Amino acid sequence: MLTVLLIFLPLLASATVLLVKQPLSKFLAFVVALAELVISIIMAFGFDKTQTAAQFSVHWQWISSLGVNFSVGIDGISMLLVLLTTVLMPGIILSSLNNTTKPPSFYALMLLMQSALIGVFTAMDGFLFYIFWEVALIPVYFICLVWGGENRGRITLKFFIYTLTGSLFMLVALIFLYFHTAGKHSFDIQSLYLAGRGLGESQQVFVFCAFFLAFAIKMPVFPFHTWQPDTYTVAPLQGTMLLSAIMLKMGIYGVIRWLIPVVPVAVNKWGEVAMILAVIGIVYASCIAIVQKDFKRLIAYSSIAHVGLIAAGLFTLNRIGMQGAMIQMLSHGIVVFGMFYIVEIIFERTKTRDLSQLGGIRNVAPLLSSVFIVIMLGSVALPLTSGFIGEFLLINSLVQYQVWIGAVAGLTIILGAVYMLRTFQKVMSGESNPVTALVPDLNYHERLVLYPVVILVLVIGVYPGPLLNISEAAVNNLLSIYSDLSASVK
Amino acid sequence: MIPIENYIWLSTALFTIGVLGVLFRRNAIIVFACIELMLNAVNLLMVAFSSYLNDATGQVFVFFIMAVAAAEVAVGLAILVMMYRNTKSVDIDILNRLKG
Amino acid sequence: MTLYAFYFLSFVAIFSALLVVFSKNPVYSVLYLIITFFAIAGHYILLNAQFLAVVHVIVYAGAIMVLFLYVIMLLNLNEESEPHKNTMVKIAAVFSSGLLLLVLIGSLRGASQLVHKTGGEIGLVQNLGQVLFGEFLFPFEVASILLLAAMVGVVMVGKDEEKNAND
Amino acid sequence: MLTNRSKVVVKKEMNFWERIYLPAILGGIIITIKHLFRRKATVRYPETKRYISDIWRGEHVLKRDEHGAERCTACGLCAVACPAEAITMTAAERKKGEEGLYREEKYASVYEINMLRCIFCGLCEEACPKEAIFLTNRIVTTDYDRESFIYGKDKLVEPVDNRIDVTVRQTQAVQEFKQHKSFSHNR
Amino acid sequence: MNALFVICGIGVFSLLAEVFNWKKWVTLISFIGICVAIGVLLLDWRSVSYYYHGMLFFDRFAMAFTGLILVISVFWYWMSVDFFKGVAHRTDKSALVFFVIAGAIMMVSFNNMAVLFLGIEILSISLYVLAGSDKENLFSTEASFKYFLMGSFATGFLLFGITLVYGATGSFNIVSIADVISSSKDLPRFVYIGVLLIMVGLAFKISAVPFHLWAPDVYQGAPTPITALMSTVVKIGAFAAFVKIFSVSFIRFSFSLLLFEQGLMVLTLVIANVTAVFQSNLKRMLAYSSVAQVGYLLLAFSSDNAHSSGTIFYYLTAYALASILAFTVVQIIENAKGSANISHFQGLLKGSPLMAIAMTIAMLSLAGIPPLAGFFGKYLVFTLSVSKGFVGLTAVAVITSLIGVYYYFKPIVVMCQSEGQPISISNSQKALLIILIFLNLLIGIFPDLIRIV
Amino acid sequence: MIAFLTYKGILVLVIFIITLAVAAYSTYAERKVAAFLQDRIGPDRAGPFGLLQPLADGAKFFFKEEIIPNVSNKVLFVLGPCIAMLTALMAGVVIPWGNTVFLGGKEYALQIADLNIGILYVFGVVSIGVYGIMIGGWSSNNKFSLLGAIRASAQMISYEIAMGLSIIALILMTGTLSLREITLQQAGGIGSHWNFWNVVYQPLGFIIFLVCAFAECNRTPFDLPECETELVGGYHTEYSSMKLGLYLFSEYINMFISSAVISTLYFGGFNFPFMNNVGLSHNWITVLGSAFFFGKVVFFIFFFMWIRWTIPRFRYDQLMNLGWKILLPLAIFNIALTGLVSLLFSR
Repeated sequence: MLTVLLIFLPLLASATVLLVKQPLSKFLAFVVALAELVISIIMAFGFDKTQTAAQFSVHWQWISSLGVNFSVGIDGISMLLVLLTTVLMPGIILSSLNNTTKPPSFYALMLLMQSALIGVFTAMDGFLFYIFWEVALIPVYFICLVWGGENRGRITLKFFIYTLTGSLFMLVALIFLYFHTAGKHSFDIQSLYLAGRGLGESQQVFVFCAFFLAFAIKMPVFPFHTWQPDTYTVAPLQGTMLLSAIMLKMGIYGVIRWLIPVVPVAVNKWGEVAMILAVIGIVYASCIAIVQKDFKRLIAYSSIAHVGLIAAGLFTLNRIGMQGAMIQMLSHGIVVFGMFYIVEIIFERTKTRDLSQLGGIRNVAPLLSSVFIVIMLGSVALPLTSGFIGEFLLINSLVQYQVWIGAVAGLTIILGAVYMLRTFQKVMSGESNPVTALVPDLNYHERLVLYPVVILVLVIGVYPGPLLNISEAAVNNLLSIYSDLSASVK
Repeated sequence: MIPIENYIWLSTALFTIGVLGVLFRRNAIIVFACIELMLNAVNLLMVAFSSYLNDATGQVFVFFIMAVAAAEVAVGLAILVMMYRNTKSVDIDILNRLKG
Repeated sequence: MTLYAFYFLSFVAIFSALLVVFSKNPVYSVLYLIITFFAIAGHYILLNAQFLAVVHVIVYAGAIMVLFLYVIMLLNLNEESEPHKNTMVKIAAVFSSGLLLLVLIGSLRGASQLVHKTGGEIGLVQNLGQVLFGEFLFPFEVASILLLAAMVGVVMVGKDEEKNAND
Repeated sequence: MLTNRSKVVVKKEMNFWERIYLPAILGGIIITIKHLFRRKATVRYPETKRYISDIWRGEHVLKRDEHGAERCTACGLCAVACPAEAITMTAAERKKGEEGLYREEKYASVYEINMLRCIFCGLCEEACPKEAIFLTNRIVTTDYDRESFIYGKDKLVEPVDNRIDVTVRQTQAVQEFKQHKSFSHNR
Repeated sequence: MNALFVICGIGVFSLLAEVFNWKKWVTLISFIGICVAIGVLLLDWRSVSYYYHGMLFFDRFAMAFTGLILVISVFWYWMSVDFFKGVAHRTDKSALVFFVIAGAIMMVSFNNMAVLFLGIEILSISLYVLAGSDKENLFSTEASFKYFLMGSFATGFLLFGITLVYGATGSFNIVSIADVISSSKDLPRFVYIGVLLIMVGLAFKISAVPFHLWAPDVYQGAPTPITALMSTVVKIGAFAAFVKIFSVSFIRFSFSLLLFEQGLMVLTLVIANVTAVFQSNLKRMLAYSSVAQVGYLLLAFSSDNAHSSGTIFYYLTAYALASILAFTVVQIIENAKGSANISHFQGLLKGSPLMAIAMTIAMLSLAGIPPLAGFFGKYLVFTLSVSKGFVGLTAVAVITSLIGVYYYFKPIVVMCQSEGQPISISNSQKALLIILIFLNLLIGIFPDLIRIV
Repeated sequence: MIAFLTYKGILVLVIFIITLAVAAYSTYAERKVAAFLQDRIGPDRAGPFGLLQPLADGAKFFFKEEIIPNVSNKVLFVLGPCIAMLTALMAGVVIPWGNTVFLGGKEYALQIADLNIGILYVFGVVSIGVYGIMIGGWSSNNKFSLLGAIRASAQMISYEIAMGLSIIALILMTGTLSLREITLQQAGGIGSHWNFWNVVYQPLGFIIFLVCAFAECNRTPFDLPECETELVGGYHTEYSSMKLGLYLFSEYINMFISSAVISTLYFGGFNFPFMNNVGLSHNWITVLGSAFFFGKVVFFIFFFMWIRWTIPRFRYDQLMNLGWKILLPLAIFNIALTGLVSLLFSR
């Protein structure tokens, strides 16, 4: 029941928010986001870490004629992502409280987004998953479209059509699976798993391709990433945060939840290709990031690089990689959230994102720069920060899988360090110039947002155990199923 | 008795001539008259079939076609006159102001 | 005898139908169409459908074509005001309708297997009435709606707008 | 309103019978059918001629006296009396030796009546103090041009040898009337 | 069945209102009348039977579509209250609209070609006039005339087809036709061309490419409420007729006709969607969109002639609800700014958020974005065709629907840009918008509600 | 076969001649009646009582100069009066001029063709009649002619509807479209077997039919198409000599046929009172019947003329109002009434 509450509370709240005036609306939105956080924490404590099956599950009939049910539930993998969402949402909302006033519709969309995201992470029915997947797209599209920057109409439409194309392929794959379910056709996750595994190899490959396309566009993996930097740049802060911190994870989550268990044979066969794509993406994005002049764009490319690493780790299909991916998802979400916020703070104060114009902020805003350092180090994966755990596990798994791939993927740390430190140097250190001379330091709101981020980065980096425990059972279960099946095929 | 094929040929020919007229002429009234010719070709064939099948329903259907034709003519000519009032022309090629 | 009549009427029908299309003067076109209609009425009589023949004459020749002529005269259309299509369009029109004819002919061959059932009394008023007011009562009644709609429509299109309508 | 013959138009609502017009039409056709059986107003002219009353006011005549002299003295009263202004005349003085021709010293050298204007009312006859002009029962003959309808003295003055009898118009009552100066126009 | 009479009755009543000077009441009575018709329909719901010597057949299919037509009519009437206000001929227009509805009902419930034909004609003739009801406007006149010429041309083909089928089978009853076709071994060959001509005639009516040429012009030229009527009620009627005749009478030919149906479908999908991208007038764009939707319907129908009616019903419902919503907004904008050019939508979000939201919902639904009704329609269609093995065609449809997303999002993007003047809308329009938004969502989220065919 | 053709041929010839004669003398009668109704004498110079006047008129038409306007459409200009004349003559085919006669043991009907759709045939022919006027008026290339033609077509189409509807009420009663059967149903003769004339059952229908007949024949008060005061003669403004003669003739023939149809439909046709009681042989009754029939026809021709000199011409809008707003609803009402009554009485 709590899951249902988690999904529908923001939904109802979003309708309510529309009806009230501006000051109250943002307050209401924030309260709801906090309430969600509380609920999810309660759930995390009540979560049975040993169990592999979904917990807190609800199973209602919905569209009986199509075999679609409203069934949601939370297992270890979901739990982490739900936590990520609920943790970040208050932050995102809080970040908008700063000094820009957004109309109630903005908060309505935010809450809608949260609802959809949680829906995606908890859906235990193929169709429901798809619906939430698409629904999650709409609010963020409008957030970017309405409150975005220059050229937003064209760029956001590109983003929308890209993702929609991917998800349509996913839909086709889902329908394909649906028709292969036994007995009365159903979209139930278990029957879809069975259906997928019952497929022949070529059919599996088809399903794999369709799913992978959808997820790859969402993440985004190398050749499908072209929408991403533009969109990140043009989107408003909150849009960028949503996209990068949470929506990216939808793709990865999709791979874990839907791609690997459904078509293990195809994954076994073609996972390597995906992995190589991801690794290419890492190097490519990192290289581009190095030459970026635009601060926000740089972060965007860095995000591609990191996500590439996660994807590559996933397709190693061993326990370390999986767990690394899980923890890195959290870490990346938190870090990138903080990064973008800092970019926005600087942009707000200097009205520029051009790295060559910035510099010397450390002199005028020490707090800002120290927070930036911590978060940046998290991104660079310095030990004792959250990034380190994840990247270590991931590269480890890649090396186990194939040394050369691991080596190339390892470049991410080096290149990441290069561009991040360069950025720090350009933005923070050096002499203040006229643009940056009068930059004020963090204010109350910003500190309220950024301090928890810093704390989280450090806490996860130091003590990731509980989080890893949450997902361990589910990951093990997944891998055991996979290895059984791929072995049996071979 | 005349073979039914003859009637089929005849009405096909008339029908095609009607279609030809619709495509060929630019005068809206004549285009419209050619549509009437098409309907008449249909009527003729219908009556022929009805007669050959010895089934009165075909001829009854022709009544409905006639009623409809009459109604269509009334409405069509009224619209045509309305159009003529506005454009002072009955040239159907004038009807191309509506473009995207 | 009837066959000759058939050929004669068919010739008249097709010939004047062609003239409908190719006459320059709209009035001639309409008059040729009337001739076509009479030829078709003749066919009806050959087919033993006298009632329909007369109704055909009354409706088409007596009412519909009069309306056509009426409008042509009202708008004073003649040869001079006749718009001309360019040659390409004409060729295209002839070509496409020729194609249609070919398609129709090709697919209509082999109709001779249809067996002629004797009787021949169905064209009489009594029989038609039985069918019309028996089985086809509903369409008959519905046709009144159709005519009503047409009537209202024509009045609406034809009547001048009432200026300064109050409500 | 002077004559009391004009009718006031009443625009009242017509009742049902009036509105369907059929009774009115019926009345109309009854009226016309009645005429079918009336005596015809026309005659087959050359063969049969219409009876003309004695006191019919036809073409004018300028009378001569018993000696054959013209009675008219060109006083102009007739012209004044004429409502249609059809009469015009020019006066002249009688010369020596013309006593047989004209009864008094003054006479009309020109006397014209435009027959197209004349309305044959007879006022000239009444106005004439000399009993010179009279209307007769003769019909003004038709002609082809307007000029020929202006009758001069050549047509108006009665021929000496073919006197026109107007006695029927000179009844006792008329004579007496003419004697009464009080009724006269030129009081 | 009785609903049809009620509708005809209201039409006649509207005419009488002119005589007895009840003009004030026409709108109200019309509303009540349609509601009564819906009520009557619900009362008849369980009685599936033939009427009038098998002229009409009210089964689930017919009743469901009748109900749909009536419900959409209610919204249509609500939306176009202004259309009947102020100007002359209001009773005439109202009567003609009811005749259109009556025609549409006949087209969904016919069991005999005569009723089909008369239904089509009642509907068309009324529409010809209604399309030209804005007599001062040249476009309206032109639209009316174009529609008329094309419509009667199509009628010719339809009739020729009916005649040939009659010649081959000796009947107009669609069930008997099916019987004859399935029982007799040596049908004359011309029955095929007859069926094909019927298809051509009906394709004109449903405006499937390449027989769609009239649609954009007419949609653009006609007064917006009439355009809305054409793209909803009329389309429902026409497509239902198409489905009915080919799923009952010519079901045996479904295999032979498949190629034609699919040809129509592919052309419709590709050409309509691609052309729609280049439109700058929203009415015209919606016209192409409504043509494009026919493509999806055809995809569903051609996949399974016999059992696709449920899907088609759902799709049409979703489409009609979204269309009515879109046209409501377009109409308000057109009244306020003089035309439906897309640039007039600029800044609508800031100016009148409700309208912008409504338009967005409509566009999203038409584009097929979950969880709106349009998505489910497309979903059902794609599922159906995939389940019958037409994967390639489905892929075409998917790609074209992506193109669709592009042009459906154009107004959305425009609306969100720059500032705009507020446009005042009445409370009734607000209520209508809200109800329609709600319905679009409701049917999208709970599609089982209307899976009644 | 030969006998049949001869018989029909003779009949056709006789009826043709009679029609022409009646039409010719109608022109004479028209002038005479006009004169009488206006207390005049009328033509009386040609022959006794002017009886040879029609011949004189005819001769005049023949010898007048033939003028075809230079800018007119020559073929159609000639075609117009021909069509007018042709259609006028054609309508006489189905009218039962008399009952059957027995000659040499064979029965001959005094009717050219007894179509089972006689009334419709008449309608069909009448409805084509308008082409003569339209073509003539249009081809004259004259404004007045064109106006006359347009008026004629509008008028005839409008009144045809009311006319048809009034007939439908009659058909509802009689149950047949054959003019002969309708006549026989009205068989007169008090005493043995007799029926009222249809006019008794259909007074309203009769009035409507009568009014429409006036309009269809372009007779006053509905002579708008040739309305001299406005249109200088309307559609035949440009016509002269025999072509004008044909137009005028066709008008009188139409009047004759209308009268015949009215007599047939509403006044018992060739039936007359006491016909079954006078005790004459069948042939004699037939002859007498025909005489009576012509008497009725003559009466109606007279009636046409009578009305002409009674009622003034309508204005054009009045004409249309009468046709559409009064006669049409009345005719429909009449149908409903007839239907209702026959429904009640058939039970």
